[in-house]
Amino acid sequence: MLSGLPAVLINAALISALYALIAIGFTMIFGVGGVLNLAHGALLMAGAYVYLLLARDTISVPVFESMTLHPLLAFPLAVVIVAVLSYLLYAVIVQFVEDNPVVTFLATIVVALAATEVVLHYAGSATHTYTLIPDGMLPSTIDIGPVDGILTVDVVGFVVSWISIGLLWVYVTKTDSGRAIRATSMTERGAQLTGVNVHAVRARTWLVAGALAGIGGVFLGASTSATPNMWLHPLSLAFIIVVIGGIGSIKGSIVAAYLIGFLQTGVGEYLGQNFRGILSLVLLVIVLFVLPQGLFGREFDHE
Amino acid sequence: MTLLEVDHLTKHFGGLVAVDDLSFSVDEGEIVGLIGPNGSGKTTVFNCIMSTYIASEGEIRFDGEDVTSEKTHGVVNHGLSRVSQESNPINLLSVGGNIKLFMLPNSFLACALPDAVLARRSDGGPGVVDHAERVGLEDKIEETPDSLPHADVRRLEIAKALATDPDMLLLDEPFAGMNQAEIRTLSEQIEQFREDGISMVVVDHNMRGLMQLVDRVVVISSGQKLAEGPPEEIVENQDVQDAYLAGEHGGI
Amino acid sequence: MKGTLRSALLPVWNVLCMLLAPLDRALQPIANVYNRTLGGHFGEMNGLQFAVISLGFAAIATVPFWSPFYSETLNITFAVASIWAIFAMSWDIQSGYTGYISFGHSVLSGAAGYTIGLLILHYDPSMGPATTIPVAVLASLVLGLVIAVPSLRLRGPYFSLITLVGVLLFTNLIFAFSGWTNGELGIHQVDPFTYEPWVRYYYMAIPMLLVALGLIYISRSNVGMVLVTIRENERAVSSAGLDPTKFKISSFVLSSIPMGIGGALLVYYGRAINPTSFVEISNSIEIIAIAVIGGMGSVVGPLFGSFLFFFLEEEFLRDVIGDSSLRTLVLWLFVLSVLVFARNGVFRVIWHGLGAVRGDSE
Amino acid sequence: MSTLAGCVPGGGGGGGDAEGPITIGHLAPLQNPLGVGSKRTANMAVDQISENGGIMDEEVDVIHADTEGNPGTAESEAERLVIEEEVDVMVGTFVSEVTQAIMDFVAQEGVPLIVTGSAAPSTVTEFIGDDYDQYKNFFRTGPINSNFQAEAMVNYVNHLNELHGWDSFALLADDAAWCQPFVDTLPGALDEEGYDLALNQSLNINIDDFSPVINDVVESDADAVIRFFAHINASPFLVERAQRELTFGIEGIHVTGMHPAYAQLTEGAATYETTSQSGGGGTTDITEETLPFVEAYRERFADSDPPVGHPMYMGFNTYDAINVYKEAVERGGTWDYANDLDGIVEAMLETDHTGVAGQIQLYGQDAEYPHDAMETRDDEGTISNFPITQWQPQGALECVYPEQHATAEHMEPTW
Repeated sequence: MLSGLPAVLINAALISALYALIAIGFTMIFGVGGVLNLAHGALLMAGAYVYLLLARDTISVPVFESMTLHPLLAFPLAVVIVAVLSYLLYAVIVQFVEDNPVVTFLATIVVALAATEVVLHYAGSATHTYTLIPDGMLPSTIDIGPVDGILTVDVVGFVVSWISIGLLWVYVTKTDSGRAIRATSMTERGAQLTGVNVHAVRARTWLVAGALAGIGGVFLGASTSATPNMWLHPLSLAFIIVVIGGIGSIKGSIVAAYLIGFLQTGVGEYLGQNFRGILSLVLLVIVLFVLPQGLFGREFDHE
Repeated sequence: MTLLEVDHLTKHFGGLVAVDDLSFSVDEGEIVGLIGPNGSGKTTVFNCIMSTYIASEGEIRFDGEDVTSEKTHGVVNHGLSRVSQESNPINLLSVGGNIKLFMLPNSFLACALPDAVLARRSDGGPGVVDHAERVGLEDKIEETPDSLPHADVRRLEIAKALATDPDMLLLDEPFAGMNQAEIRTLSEQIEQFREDGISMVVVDHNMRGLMQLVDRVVVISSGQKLAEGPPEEIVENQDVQDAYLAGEHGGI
Repeated sequence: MKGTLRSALLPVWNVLCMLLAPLDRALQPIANVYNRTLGGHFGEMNGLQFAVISLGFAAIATVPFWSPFYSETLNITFAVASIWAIFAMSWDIQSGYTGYISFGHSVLSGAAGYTIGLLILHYDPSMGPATTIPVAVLASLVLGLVIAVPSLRLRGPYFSLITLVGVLLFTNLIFAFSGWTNGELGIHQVDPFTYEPWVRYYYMAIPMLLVALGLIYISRSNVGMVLVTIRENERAVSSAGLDPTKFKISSFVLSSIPMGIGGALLVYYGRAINPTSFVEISNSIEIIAIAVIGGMGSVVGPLFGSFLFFFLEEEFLRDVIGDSSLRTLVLWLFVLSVLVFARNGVFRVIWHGLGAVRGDSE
Repeated sequence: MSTLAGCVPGGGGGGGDAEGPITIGHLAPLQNPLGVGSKRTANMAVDQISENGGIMDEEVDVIHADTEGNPGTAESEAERLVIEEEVDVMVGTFVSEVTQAIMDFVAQEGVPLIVTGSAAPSTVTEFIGDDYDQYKNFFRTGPINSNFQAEAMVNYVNHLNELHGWDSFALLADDAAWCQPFVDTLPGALDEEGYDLALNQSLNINIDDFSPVINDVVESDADAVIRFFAHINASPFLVERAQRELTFGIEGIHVTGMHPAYAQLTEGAATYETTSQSGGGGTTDITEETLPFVEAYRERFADSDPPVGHPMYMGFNTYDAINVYKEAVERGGTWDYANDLDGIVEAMLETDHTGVAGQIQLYGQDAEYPHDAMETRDDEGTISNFPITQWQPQGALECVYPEQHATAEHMEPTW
């Protein structure tokens, strides 16, 4: 009953692209500010629910009655809104506590728990799904080589994932503000000494990471539907990917996302779907002991 | 009998060789000066001895035992203690607390015992106050290090090193930032430590301060041993003068 | 933002000092009696502090007598609060003191709970608490060693990740072996001590007070000093001849003993043993939140923090807000505000306030 | 210890108050539309009873407690209801682990507990089945337990075979304890009936990618999937199936799919999906009471938030349970469980109530499932109080099985 290898490979690639989108924002914030942003899952959820608010009229929020915008309009708007939310999360809460890692851990996970209650209160606990690709524009499935029935939304997700990675790479390597982010992630003190306004850089990093979380959230919602508790699983996934890839290394997160994507799909296919979650946890434990700084990370050292 | 033996010690960070095949030894009751211009690897030698860094090659033996790959706390428990260049006081604890921490045995259960029981078990050895008195801090025991002047913080570092009841003490630039009077009192205290049976290695970049203090001097420059011998000889040694002139004028 | 807050409260503070200072002076002699006798082991206090803390413990010891005046279920809420106080204190002596934050403490209590469940379900249903509880605590101790020994060599964030993975793995295993553990349906075959609310309260509160006594003693001993120094300045601990890794592992193993006791008490309190109430990550987060709002690194803080947290969650907020998702939201916003404004914890702020009434800040 | 009990305030359990209003404690996940529906029907039942003179002319009121689907929360809520609110009966609980978690406490207090949501057979066999006297306060008026549902599912499969000629099926289930009855009995039963079990997989409840699973189903070319998802939310499975316009049927149980507006929420992807649910989703007159009840519900809650179309399956059972309790109290002449629990038990066992979810009778003391809801069988012996509904095009919800209640014929997926 094993479906053909090409189908498995394509499935693995598509889910890995989504995993990469989920993980990059998480690793950027840790790389720059040394902050493990446990509210990253909540930002992903925000992406899904903000899109729902803009594109479908199934939820009502007091101040803002939902409308049905065209996906091409709703998607970028949702990404921007989530980026602003992420910036506010930094400006209102995190910047006052980020000097103490413990308090930051807790503040961000508490924000995620509070977000769950807000969603529960306004959107209820029912599941909402939405199709990103309106019927007219593209056929709902595509055939690639011998494999047919690939969902267009997943393929679009794959393309958008690589576009965002490309844009991020250009931003971080070519533009000044982007280079400042990278510099700060290398050595914070070094950046301060060279006149980089670390505070502004961190705020910008949260903005960029928020945008990535928005994109990831919209596609996550499209492929796994939106529920109030949708944030915990992708958060633990982002954790696993970021550690295996090396904390703070964008390249590492992308490579690790594909490693985990292929591993999970392979395990699910050949060992059975009930083992799907366990193997990646075991892999993480091995990596943590054998290679604590991960594939591409630098030794995590604050001194 | 030799207490500390450094044998072909080498330490490199990637391409940079900080210590290059250095060997020297220190006998019991001796005070050895380890001098060299800034950046000659003196502190790196101490870091290798104390296993803050792992030596790239070579061996370090203390009291006959190989401590090269021993962890820092293991080296200290062998009887070797260090006063580092930058003070590292524990600002959370009082002066007395800092000293007491360095007197504790390396066992969780023992530390859980009340102080009275602990004191009785170490059969009346020097207490916190005695260690403070040794360096003249007896009336500042309740204060916290961040409220002390620089010289007192340096004295606290020495008191803490002594609190581990060492056989040998490594002093990294003990006189840095001190005025003449303070240097004189510290030198007297060092002499007193020698009477108490503690051998020492003192690092400093200026020779004058060490002259009367040390029995023997080892001079290193860019990680290599340049010369070794009694202070009078070393002052005359041409290579040493060149190294110092190249490094820093008027060092001698 | 915090500066303006402090200056705004200054006039209020001065008035308070004026009122409380004479009281503090009056109580000082009694406090001195305590300081001379037990002060060395349990920490020195001034008059007001001694009064407040003895009042606090007296209140806890007599909950069933005065709780009906507030509500019938208050002694039930405080019975559960006692168990979670044990969890929060155990977490605090390890994570709060050494700064190595563990997300996996619910695995330790879960191990104890499931040991009892499996013993009764598969080994001998008539086994009484006298035998199952020691075995459960042993299981939690062993699991503490298994987690601590390999993971405490790692630096801060990696240690926290290992404990998080521990929770996810343990939950997955419970589902994978549902033949033994009955999966999410859980094990209910364990008869609790008693259903009589006030007797049950003492079955929970007395062990909690004993654990508190033990942990406060250890935290005020040299062990506490070493652990705190590991958090502040780990290098200094090494140069003092103390092996930081050994102390970190010992503190984790030490904390797994009361965690085991708490897990066993939760079973004999009457909670059915299932992944949601014993193991899932939300339990660990609740333990940490309780310790933080109480006051990390003090053992006494988390104790009172637990009573405050449960009083808010089960009693006060329940009367004020009907809708449960709104109520939980308000609770989490309260925890968040403590984190941002009084990160040392509510009770530490009170404690230092009392200490500073007569100027000699403790 | 007992000598002390006398002088200690707050001593003594609830014990209920023999006089004064009869209070009903309702336990449900109130943040879930299922719980909201159940809360509304509980209120409707109590209002109706109060309008016709209450129970034994005592006033009746209901107190709602939110279990949040979490066993720990449910236990403290149960304690609050019994000790603080001093309820005389408890109705509800949807999740099996919640029911089993509060069972011991409620049994010890002796408060009658009428379960209206969870169907796990172990909730009966491991409790009242093991120790009748301790747990005799337990009853379940609906749904019928999972073993009967598994048997009914096989009859339903036969019906599909007659209708569409389907004979190969793929079995997918949560990797969780609640679907053990289905996973254990169905493969054997399908084999006996001569069908081919093309695929049999249990899925990790955190599964986040259904494509491989769908590929396996397509690969096995099963005519239909029989899936049992309570923890898994299979909306993505349906979305992918709709977008790929696959034509295998989707049968079995899908709790998320019971939401009355599910087809609209999934933009029509749920079309052709079926799930079994008590009360048939308010689409058919299972008894003459069903449709008037659903009309009354729609009228009263037309413009409030979901569920609006019908109160979902737990709502039907909760409404029936309260009425069953009313009749039992009047029949037995008592609600004072502290002193006369046996009287209440006896009266409850004589129940033969025409409810909105079906004809309700309870098994006796020495049956295999004591105090459990009896399955009703039609003349050929197939279980009939196990209605199955299907989402049909344009978001219409139709009852497709059993035939005597069906409002439309089961449709084979065509896109």
